[in-house]
Amino acid sequence: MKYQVRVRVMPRGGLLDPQGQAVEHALGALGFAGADEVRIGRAIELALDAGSSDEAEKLARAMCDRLLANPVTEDYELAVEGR
Amino acid sequence: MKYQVRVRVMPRGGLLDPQGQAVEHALGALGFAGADEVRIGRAIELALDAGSSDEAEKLARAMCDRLLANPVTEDYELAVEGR
Amino acid sequence: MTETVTPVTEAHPFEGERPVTSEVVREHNLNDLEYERIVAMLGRTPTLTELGVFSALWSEHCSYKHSKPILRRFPTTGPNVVQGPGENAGVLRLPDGWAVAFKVESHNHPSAVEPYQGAATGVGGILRDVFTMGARPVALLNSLRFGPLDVPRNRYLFAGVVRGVGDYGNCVGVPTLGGEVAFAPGYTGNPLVNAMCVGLLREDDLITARAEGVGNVLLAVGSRTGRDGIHGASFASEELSAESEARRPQVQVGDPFTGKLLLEASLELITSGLIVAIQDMGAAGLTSSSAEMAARGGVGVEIDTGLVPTREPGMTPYEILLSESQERMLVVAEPGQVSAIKAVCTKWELEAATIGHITDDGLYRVRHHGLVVAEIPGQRLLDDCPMYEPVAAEGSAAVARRAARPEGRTGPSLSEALERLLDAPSLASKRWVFEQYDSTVRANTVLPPGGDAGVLRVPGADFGVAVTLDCNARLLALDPYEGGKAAVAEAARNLACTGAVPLGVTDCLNFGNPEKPEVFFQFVEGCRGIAEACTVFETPVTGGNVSFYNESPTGAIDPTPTIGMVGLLEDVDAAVSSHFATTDDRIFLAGTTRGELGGSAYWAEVLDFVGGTPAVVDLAAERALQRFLVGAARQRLLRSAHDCSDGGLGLALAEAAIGGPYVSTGTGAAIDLDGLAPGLSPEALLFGETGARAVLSVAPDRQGALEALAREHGVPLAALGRVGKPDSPFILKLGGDTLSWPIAELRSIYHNAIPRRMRPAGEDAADRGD
Amino acid sequence: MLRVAVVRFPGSNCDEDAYRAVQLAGAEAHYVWHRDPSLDGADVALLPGGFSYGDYLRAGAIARFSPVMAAVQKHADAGGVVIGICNGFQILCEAHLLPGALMRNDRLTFVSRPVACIVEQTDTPLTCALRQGARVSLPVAHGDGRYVADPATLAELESEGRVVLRYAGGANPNGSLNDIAGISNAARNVVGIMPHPERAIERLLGNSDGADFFTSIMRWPAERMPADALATSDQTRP
Ligand SMILES: Nc1ncnc2c1ncn2[C@@H]1O[C@H](COP(=O)(O)OP(=O)(O)O)[C@@H](O)[C@H]1O
Ligand SMILES: [Mg+2]
Repeated sequence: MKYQVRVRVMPRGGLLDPQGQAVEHALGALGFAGADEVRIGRAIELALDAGSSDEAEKLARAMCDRLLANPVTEDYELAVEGR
Repeated sequence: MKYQVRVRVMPRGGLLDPQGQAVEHALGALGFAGADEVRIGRAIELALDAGSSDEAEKLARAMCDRLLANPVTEDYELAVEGR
Repeated sequence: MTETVTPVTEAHPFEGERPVTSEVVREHNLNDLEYERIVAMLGRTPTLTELGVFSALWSEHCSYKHSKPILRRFPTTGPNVVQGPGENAGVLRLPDGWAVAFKVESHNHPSAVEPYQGAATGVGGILRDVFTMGARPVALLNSLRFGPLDVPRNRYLFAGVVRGVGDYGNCVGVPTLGGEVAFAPGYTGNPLVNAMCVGLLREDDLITARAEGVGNVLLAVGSRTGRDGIHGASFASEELSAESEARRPQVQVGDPFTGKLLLEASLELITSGLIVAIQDMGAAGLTSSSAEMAARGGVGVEIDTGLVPTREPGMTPYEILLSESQERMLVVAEPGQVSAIKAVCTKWELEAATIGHITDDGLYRVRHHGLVVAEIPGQRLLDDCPMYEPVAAEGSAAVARRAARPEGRTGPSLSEALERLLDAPSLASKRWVFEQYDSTVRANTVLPPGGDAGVLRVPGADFGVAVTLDCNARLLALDPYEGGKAAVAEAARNLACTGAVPLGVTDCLNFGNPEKPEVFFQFVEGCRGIAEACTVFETPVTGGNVSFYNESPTGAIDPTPTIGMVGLLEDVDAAVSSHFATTDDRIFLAGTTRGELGGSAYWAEVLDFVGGTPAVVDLAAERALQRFLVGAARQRLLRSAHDCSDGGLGLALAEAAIGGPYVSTGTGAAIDLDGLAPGLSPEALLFGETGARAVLSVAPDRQGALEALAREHGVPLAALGRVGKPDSPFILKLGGDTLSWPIAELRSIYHNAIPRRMRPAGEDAADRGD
Repeated sequence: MLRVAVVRFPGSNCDEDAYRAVQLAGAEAHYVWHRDPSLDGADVALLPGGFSYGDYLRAGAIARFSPVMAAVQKHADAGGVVIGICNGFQILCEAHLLPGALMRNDRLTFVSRPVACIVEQTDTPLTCALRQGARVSLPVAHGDGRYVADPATLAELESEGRVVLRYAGGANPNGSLNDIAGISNAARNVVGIMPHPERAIERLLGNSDGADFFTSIMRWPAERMPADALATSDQTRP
């Protein structure tokens, strides 16, 4: 079966996120008051062949651990959906 | 009230996504068969002060339209949660 | 714990702080002798905050406790030295009121953990070291070492480091003009990332990092302080092991945009005369910058960590003092200037906060919202760290390696050997690397990367500056003394090939664990060689960096003291490039060929044999060659000059004929080596690594003048052949044979050697291997 | 004398190079800070290269909201000449003064090297001193230089002759569609290019192919060059 995997890879909490900081400033300058704690990471989408949703999730996790997220600097979350 | 906004900005379908392609190759090389249609975009998270969840969503949409996504090349999706 | 005597100073534990036990002391990498000194100095048990301060300042990285006595042997003075060692960067005098500031730093351990950020923050740090002197950074260089590229993790580190070096320098807008990359098994697990920066200033604008003036205030300028890199200095001062991995500091993330704003703001603060002193908060962050600035000025200092802007709430004084968050500067100023300083910072969108002041009691005092959490005699904090001179004894393995010969190994044909050398990643074109670095921004680049040295003009002046960064670690592994000499000689030769007079040196001494006798031997002998060569060349050492403990579970790295050198081209318009340019120009070899193959690239890369006795470096011959090259450039006798280093004459000739990285085709050449050095085997003739040699090309009508000049300098000159028409073959006659290649074929081998071993960008993360 | 405003954003780093190139071509140059409300009476607004706001989020995305951009927009609307080089081109696209976008290079790495380009149009203020079809070598130095636009926009650019500069066959360093290295708006007063002519104006630096791009600005007919609409004679710079 085909599954759709969506991964969100974010800079680990506590690490400096210069992009997030710059965007936070820019939002303020644009008059969007009240936006803060801006963090910027990567969104990854992919299609996956797997026997079950569990298997798809396990596979996706392995992909994140090995390639999609940098374990030294990033955390990830993922969601799997049948399609 | 404080809301947590999560935005996913993806390269528009049809545009070349060299990063997605590279990751797809790399997944193959690592032995993850069956992963395809890899696309890579940006994940943005921020905290927002707003009177209601609707207002928060409206604000977040405005931020995307003006700054967070490039209307020429990107599509976005967002989710708002109270916190 | 040691008995408490009469306290000399008073400090209070911060709330919730762990008591200082012997275990806590050990965790802080302080030995018994060191701890006893601390207790004696304070007359009491230190607080945890104080222990953290000592641990950072008495780390190898900050205290140079294993290297100081040896470093004193370097020549550091000379008529052109404006600022010698001890400041953030050395400064040398140039003509017309100009001066050049330059410095090299290692970022090896951070890059082993996170190659991209480790390398990027290394570049950020070295930029700050140079602009704190009041100099505008105008060139970057980098020296890199990795394990072989057939190991995936090495590819990952290489790709990440190059991207990190590039992204930071590119974003700040400082061109990268040179560097080197080499690959050898000893660097697997412990890559080397050395970054060098060169800046220009008006000598009048020089500013040093001496805190002066009791009552003057301290300001923290730039990024907020986070929990990044706490204990980075101690991390850099121990071997990489599974244990250190677990305790590794939180990764420091570079913010080149803020780095650029900080550069502009700092230069504006310095040239406007608003400040007294300024220093980067580098290794050991606020602690080392404040303690060092105060000690240089002979004053006391008081800081309130509660006033330091932080990125996260709830940071302790310990964390704030030891954080290595990037893009921060410490500024000393008169109280009346604070508002003007803040206005400059605001213009550059930077935060500035007053965090302390200078006192007359000579104490290093830290408060946190008023509570004194550390109070240490300031000068003794820096001076009383015990100095060590470990045992130095050459390892028997090195002796055996030097005595060994590749007996019984038969090499491939000469022509295959040359192709293999051109294809060896350590010798091949580094275009894959320097193409990722902006080398032309600021529009002053006269000679970009890809030749012997980078050359830039000084805007508005006739003169220019040449820069290079070199080391052949294989030679040092076999004979550290000769290898040390060779590294300096190669750097000077590279400069002289462009026509520049070598002026001075900055060095990055990368070695293993100095507590091992065989490593300390390498260090002492390597430094002896460097000192001797610098003395003969009259190129004082104006600064540098020592990086010890470059070891991984597989052992120590090869000793790798990289030599950064700057030179002066009086007439920058006369700069000489490395590549043949014009059909029918005459090709010469300057210098004597003796055919030494010990430690050569030919043995290592073609015969897979690392050993032998490296060539003895003839410093007088090197000096004569340098003078001859500079004179020839000045008289505009040369069309090209390329030094012979690893790979010997064969590689130098091929590189010159292959042409620059972006010409559409090389020139080719017809070369006859019979008669050059009768009696040598063809291998020794072609690939021997005698120093003090360079391959030159000359317009036919300048040949006579060149020969006369060579005689004047006592430099032997041998005619080897002629430059071909564009795209003509590369022909070598030697030992009765004629070898010939289409130049396009050699060009393709040379430029594709690295790309063909690497994955495309984006796929390289697949090699991370964890 | 022709007056050129070199607009500096936080993170601009080719500002001095552009300034010098303008002066060498014989025009007067002055800097305008990104917070300035006007171009200070300039005839030409030049947005130089660099990494405004670190190129964070997207190259040019944050800089386009700088206060000075309102003045640049007005100047362009009034027919005034606006030139963007590299990061300046990216900012002009983000600000929708030029169509399309500049995305991450297809090779996914920064690329710094000389590149052969063909001058496609000479009816622009940046190319009028060049010969149509001329082949020039110019340095590029960028990570986000892949020009993209939707098919309709591309077709329009091509049919209206608004592709000003193209990478020569086989030389495209970044995967730009149609090998596009530079474009203009429909009125031809706004031009953006990725390569850096300002780094190639002196023989000493090994290449002077870029000099004519700045000569072009000087030669652009005065009647096609209205001055900064916002500036008044009594306005002083903050
Ligand atoms: N890491 C690097 N960064 C920038 N330029 C480099 C780097 N490595 C090599 N180069 C360029 O390639 C040239 C040739 O490299 P290499 O053969 O190691 O030089 P050499 O032996 O003359 O010191 C260098 O002088 C430099 O211009
Ligand atoms: Mg060389």
